[in-house]
Amino acid sequence: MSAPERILQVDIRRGGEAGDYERFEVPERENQTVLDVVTYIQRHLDAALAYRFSCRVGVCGSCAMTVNGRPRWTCRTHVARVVRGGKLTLAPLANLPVIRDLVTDMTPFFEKWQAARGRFVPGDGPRGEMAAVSPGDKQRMAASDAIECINCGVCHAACDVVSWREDYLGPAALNRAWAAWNDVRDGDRNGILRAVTSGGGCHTCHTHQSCAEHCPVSLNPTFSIAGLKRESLKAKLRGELK
Amino acid sequence: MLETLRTDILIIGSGGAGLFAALYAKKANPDLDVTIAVKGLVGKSGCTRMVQGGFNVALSKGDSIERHFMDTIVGGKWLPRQDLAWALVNGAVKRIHELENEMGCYFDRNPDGSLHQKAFAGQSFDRTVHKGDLTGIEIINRLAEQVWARGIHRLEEHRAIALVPAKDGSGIAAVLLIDMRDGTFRLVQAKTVLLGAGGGPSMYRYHTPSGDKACDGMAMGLRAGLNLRDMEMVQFHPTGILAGNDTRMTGTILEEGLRGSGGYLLNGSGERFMFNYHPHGERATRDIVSRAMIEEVRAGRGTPNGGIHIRMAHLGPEKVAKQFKGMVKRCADCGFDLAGGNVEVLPTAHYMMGGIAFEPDCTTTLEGLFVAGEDSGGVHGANRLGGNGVANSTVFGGVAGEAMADAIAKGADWREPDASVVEHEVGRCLKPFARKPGDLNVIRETLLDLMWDKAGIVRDKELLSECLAGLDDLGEQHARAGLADSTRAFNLTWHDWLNLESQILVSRAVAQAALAREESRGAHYRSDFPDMGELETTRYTTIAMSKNGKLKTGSKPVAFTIVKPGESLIDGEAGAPPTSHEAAE
Amino acid sequence: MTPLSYALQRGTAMLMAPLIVIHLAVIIWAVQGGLSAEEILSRTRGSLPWGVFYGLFVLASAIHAGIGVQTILREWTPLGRLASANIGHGLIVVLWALGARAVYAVVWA
Amino acid sequence: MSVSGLTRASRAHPGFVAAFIHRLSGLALALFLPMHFLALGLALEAGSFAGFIDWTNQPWVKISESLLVTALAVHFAGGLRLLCIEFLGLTRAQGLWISLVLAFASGVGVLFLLRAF
Ligand SMILES: Cc1cc2nc3c(=O)[nH]c(=O)nc-3n(C[C@H](O)[C@H](O)[C@H](O)COP(=O)(O)OP(=O)(O)OC[C@H]3O[C@@H](n4cnc5c(N)ncnc54)[C@H](O)[C@@H]3O)c2cc1C
Ligand code: HEM
Ligand code: SF4
Ligand code: F3S
Ligand code: FES
Repeated sequence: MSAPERILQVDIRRGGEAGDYERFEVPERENQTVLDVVTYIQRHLDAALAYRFSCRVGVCGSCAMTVNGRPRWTCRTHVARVVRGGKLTLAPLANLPVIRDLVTDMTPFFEKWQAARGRFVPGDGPRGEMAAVSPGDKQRMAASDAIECINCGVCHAACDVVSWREDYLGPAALNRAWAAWNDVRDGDRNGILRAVTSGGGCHTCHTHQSCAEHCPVSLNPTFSIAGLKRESLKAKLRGELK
Repeated sequence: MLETLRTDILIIGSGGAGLFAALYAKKANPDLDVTIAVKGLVGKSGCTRMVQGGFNVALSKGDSIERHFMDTIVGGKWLPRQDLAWALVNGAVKRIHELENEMGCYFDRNPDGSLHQKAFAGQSFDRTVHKGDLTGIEIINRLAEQVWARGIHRLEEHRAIALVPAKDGSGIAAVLLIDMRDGTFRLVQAKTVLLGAGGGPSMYRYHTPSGDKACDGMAMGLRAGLNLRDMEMVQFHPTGILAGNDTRMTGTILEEGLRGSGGYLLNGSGERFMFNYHPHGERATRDIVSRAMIEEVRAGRGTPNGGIHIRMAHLGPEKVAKQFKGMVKRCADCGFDLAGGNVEVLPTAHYMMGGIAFEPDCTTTLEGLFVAGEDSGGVHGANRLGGNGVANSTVFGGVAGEAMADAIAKGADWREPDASVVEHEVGRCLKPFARKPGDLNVIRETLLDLMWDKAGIVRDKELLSECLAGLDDLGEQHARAGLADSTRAFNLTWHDWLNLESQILVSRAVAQAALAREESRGAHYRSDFPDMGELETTRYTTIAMSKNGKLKTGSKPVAFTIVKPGESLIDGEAGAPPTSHEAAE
Repeated sequence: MTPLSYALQRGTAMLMAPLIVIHLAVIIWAVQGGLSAEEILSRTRGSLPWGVFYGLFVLASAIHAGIGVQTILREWTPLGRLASANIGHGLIVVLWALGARAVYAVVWA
Repeated sequence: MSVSGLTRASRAHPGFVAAFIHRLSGLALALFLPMHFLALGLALEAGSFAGFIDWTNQPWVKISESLLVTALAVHFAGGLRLLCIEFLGLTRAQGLWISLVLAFASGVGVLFLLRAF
């Protein structure tokens, strides 16, 4: 209790598309996430600081930002794990338009999600019962491995190819497409392969693995995208994709 | 000038209720112009996304809709409105199939490939459908994907602030919104409106709901003259993380399974205490454990930070780390060692059973306004079964979507908004900018403590009266507190101010209803009236705002339209749910 | 990248993998064993298998490198899709032509 | 891509570094290879072995040919690693692959250089 309060130096990028860093001093606490630091600043130092969060436990994927140069979820990033020499540098996520301060516009991210056919299309199975799918089924496991995405955009921000190629669909959207393709109940699985091979599709990925490296929930979009690359190639060779 | 938009159907909120309503409305008539306005992003805000446990539905052989119904009624201590509970358990069957086969949710399976349904507290049958312990993400992501694909308009980061009635009093005409991104007002006219803002007891010191929930929907309902019911019924979850008041994670849930699988609750001196309160120890029901924890802390036997320790290490840290992977990781991310050490916990406010009174077709007393999900009241009575929450929002969301499309097919049209209400509400929201900046933090902290200490898990007349007096005082402080007028674009502090206004109003409703119920029942425990009253004469509380702005409470008898206390729909069957409350514990 | 250029690039890579091993082994062996250029050339001259070997190698590397450079231009320079593609295709032709000439020199000249 | 971009913290992991080296070595190959072909062709077309040997004994030729071989080895190993990830789904073994790449590449480079002079 009596130990002198330690102070964090926090630089935050303020403003819209163009902006500059501003320094804040925040008392360090034992249990403190980066989101708590930002909240402290908004509540006590600068009421107009803009940031986004919702669930505060790592399920909604709203709170991601760039922390000391890396994209991260902030509600579950303990300050002690990322602070360097008592300093934190915060910026909005890369590769998305900035609304203000730490808030980005995720519209392009979700547009790509749709463009990759990142959604279920019902098949012609009976609607009133549950398809019998063994949990050990290979495709089922592949779908399960990729599905727990919280659409936080961290991988999208980490991927250099997304910044190099505007039309690249990006790791999150393609990862979702892979889960969809592995869903045996889906009614148009070739449609997924068609979607991910047009424009900046899966073959645009250079296997940088920054996506897998940064995904806060340990998904592996690299692996999913590799799957799409193989399966779409196979389908092309078989002449199933026109 | 105020920007005005027009749409056929306006939906407030994008939880299970809002998204299902949008999809159903579009399905009923693809030509309808459907708009979702939401305080956060579509699919990324609200509590449906946070559902861990799962979705209750009677599907297996041996289970039945009647059994699910009886569990709901008995769990709700005979307070639920029975036709609503019936609609819930019936609709759940259809909804779960839609989620799986039309939306694409891929729920967990048994080894033989059939659907897995797990046990959840307070139920006579294992009927909770789930996807691991992240069921909410699966449901909301799949719903949002379908919504994005269907030409449904989105007004994201648009906060609803008022339900605007028609000039001629014929019903609802529009909803007034703040575009949070640029801070401007926007009036959206609609033929029908769904309120699905998801309630959420976020005015308690410790609470589980997402940060965007501030009881806005209920507050708007009260201001629009709607009736609310069961507002004293606030459900607490026994194990919320305690990490200090400056942390957002404080109050978030540690899963029930920890206690269920043999975790210990230890007081400040490191002793187990649950057996002093109940023969089932840590495995007693949510309300008993919550109360015992609070009493232990109040008696001065809490941890240094005023909590209780949960300890799992005796079960073997490796085993715990494996069985509760997600929880252990979540704790580790926040600096706690759940598998090997102690984690400080306290009960945390989780769910509001009460809300806006509505009919089985989701209509309300305001023509054209529909309500569904946690904003609505009457389905769960005095307690909600784990797993009935997401069933409730998705079932009634779909019902509302269909009913709204239907109302339009039958001729519902745009109404002329009452401009004086619009003007008044805009003025209300802008008021703080004209005042000297005040300290919202003090007001928020005071509110959180006030509700926690005086209208929380254990209540009595004195505490509740103090609470109401405190709320009056806070209301005045809040009205005086101004905001620095720097920018209105994405100004969270302005929204904190607006949140507090909703929270203070709804807190008052909770405290008044709690004062009115002079008995203990379900989630509502009065230490001055510890017994539950006669089931046969069960009454539910009502609350509404009168013209002078004061809240007026009343009560009405529960109509036992389907089953009476002492009876059961499934008599004779082995394992029939108990009909008295003792046995239900 | 289009699926076709992807397939070609990865395909040529797979094809070149064994070729490279052989090529490197030969060079290292030659250098280690102190073989002179003359001795090397005396073995390749007039050999059809070596001709096919290096012919394939050159063709594959031309395609492979052309596509690779096209992608790099697309990603790291302001050149658009068309310009990058033209340069990439140009490179394929140039590499192939130069490579073919070298193979000719090594095997037949 | 700016210099500060190059040092982005989010790139500080083996996968990106490997991809980056792979690209640079690929680029180097693409630039060197035409010269290599050209030189080979020219030298041999001149028809005399002696000329060719003289030519290969020039230090700059030795150095650039060594670099070419090193780049080829590096790129080859990186390419194998990438093909394994993309076609065999080898994700867990990334670390191993990266070390193999470096070991192999430096091995070849050193060997070649040792004997070349
Ligand atoms: C941590 C947690 C775990 C839970 N686990 C379970 C479980 O296992 N099983 C179960 O059955 N139930 C569970 N519940 C309860 C369940 O999540 C809710 O009852 C249900 O999902 C509520 O759905 P809804 O659509 O009414 O509201 P929500 O899903 O909360 O959505 C509300 C929406 O309204 C928006 N909104 C709020 N205010 C405004 C405004 N002023 N203007 C515009 N939009 C606004 C929000 O941003 C949000 O999009 C859990 C709840 C929590 C918090
Ligand atoms: C003659 C030799 C070679 C040349 C000139 C060459 C050149 C290139 C170039 C310029 C690239 C583009 C890099 C990029 O897009 O980032 C590339 C990519 C690639 N090369 Fe090579 N390469 C050669 C040999 C090989 C060999 C032998 C292999 C395999 C064993 C290989 C495998 C690859 C792969 C897989 C890629 C794709 C990398 C990516 O997309 O990032 N290459 N090559
Ligand atoms: S894949 Fe991982 S990093 Fe990418 S959006 Fe999903 S959860 Fe976030
Ligand atoms: S970081 Fe980008 S390049 Fe591919 S492997 Fe991941 S999407
Ligand atoms: S606030 Fe939801 S993931 Fe961080």
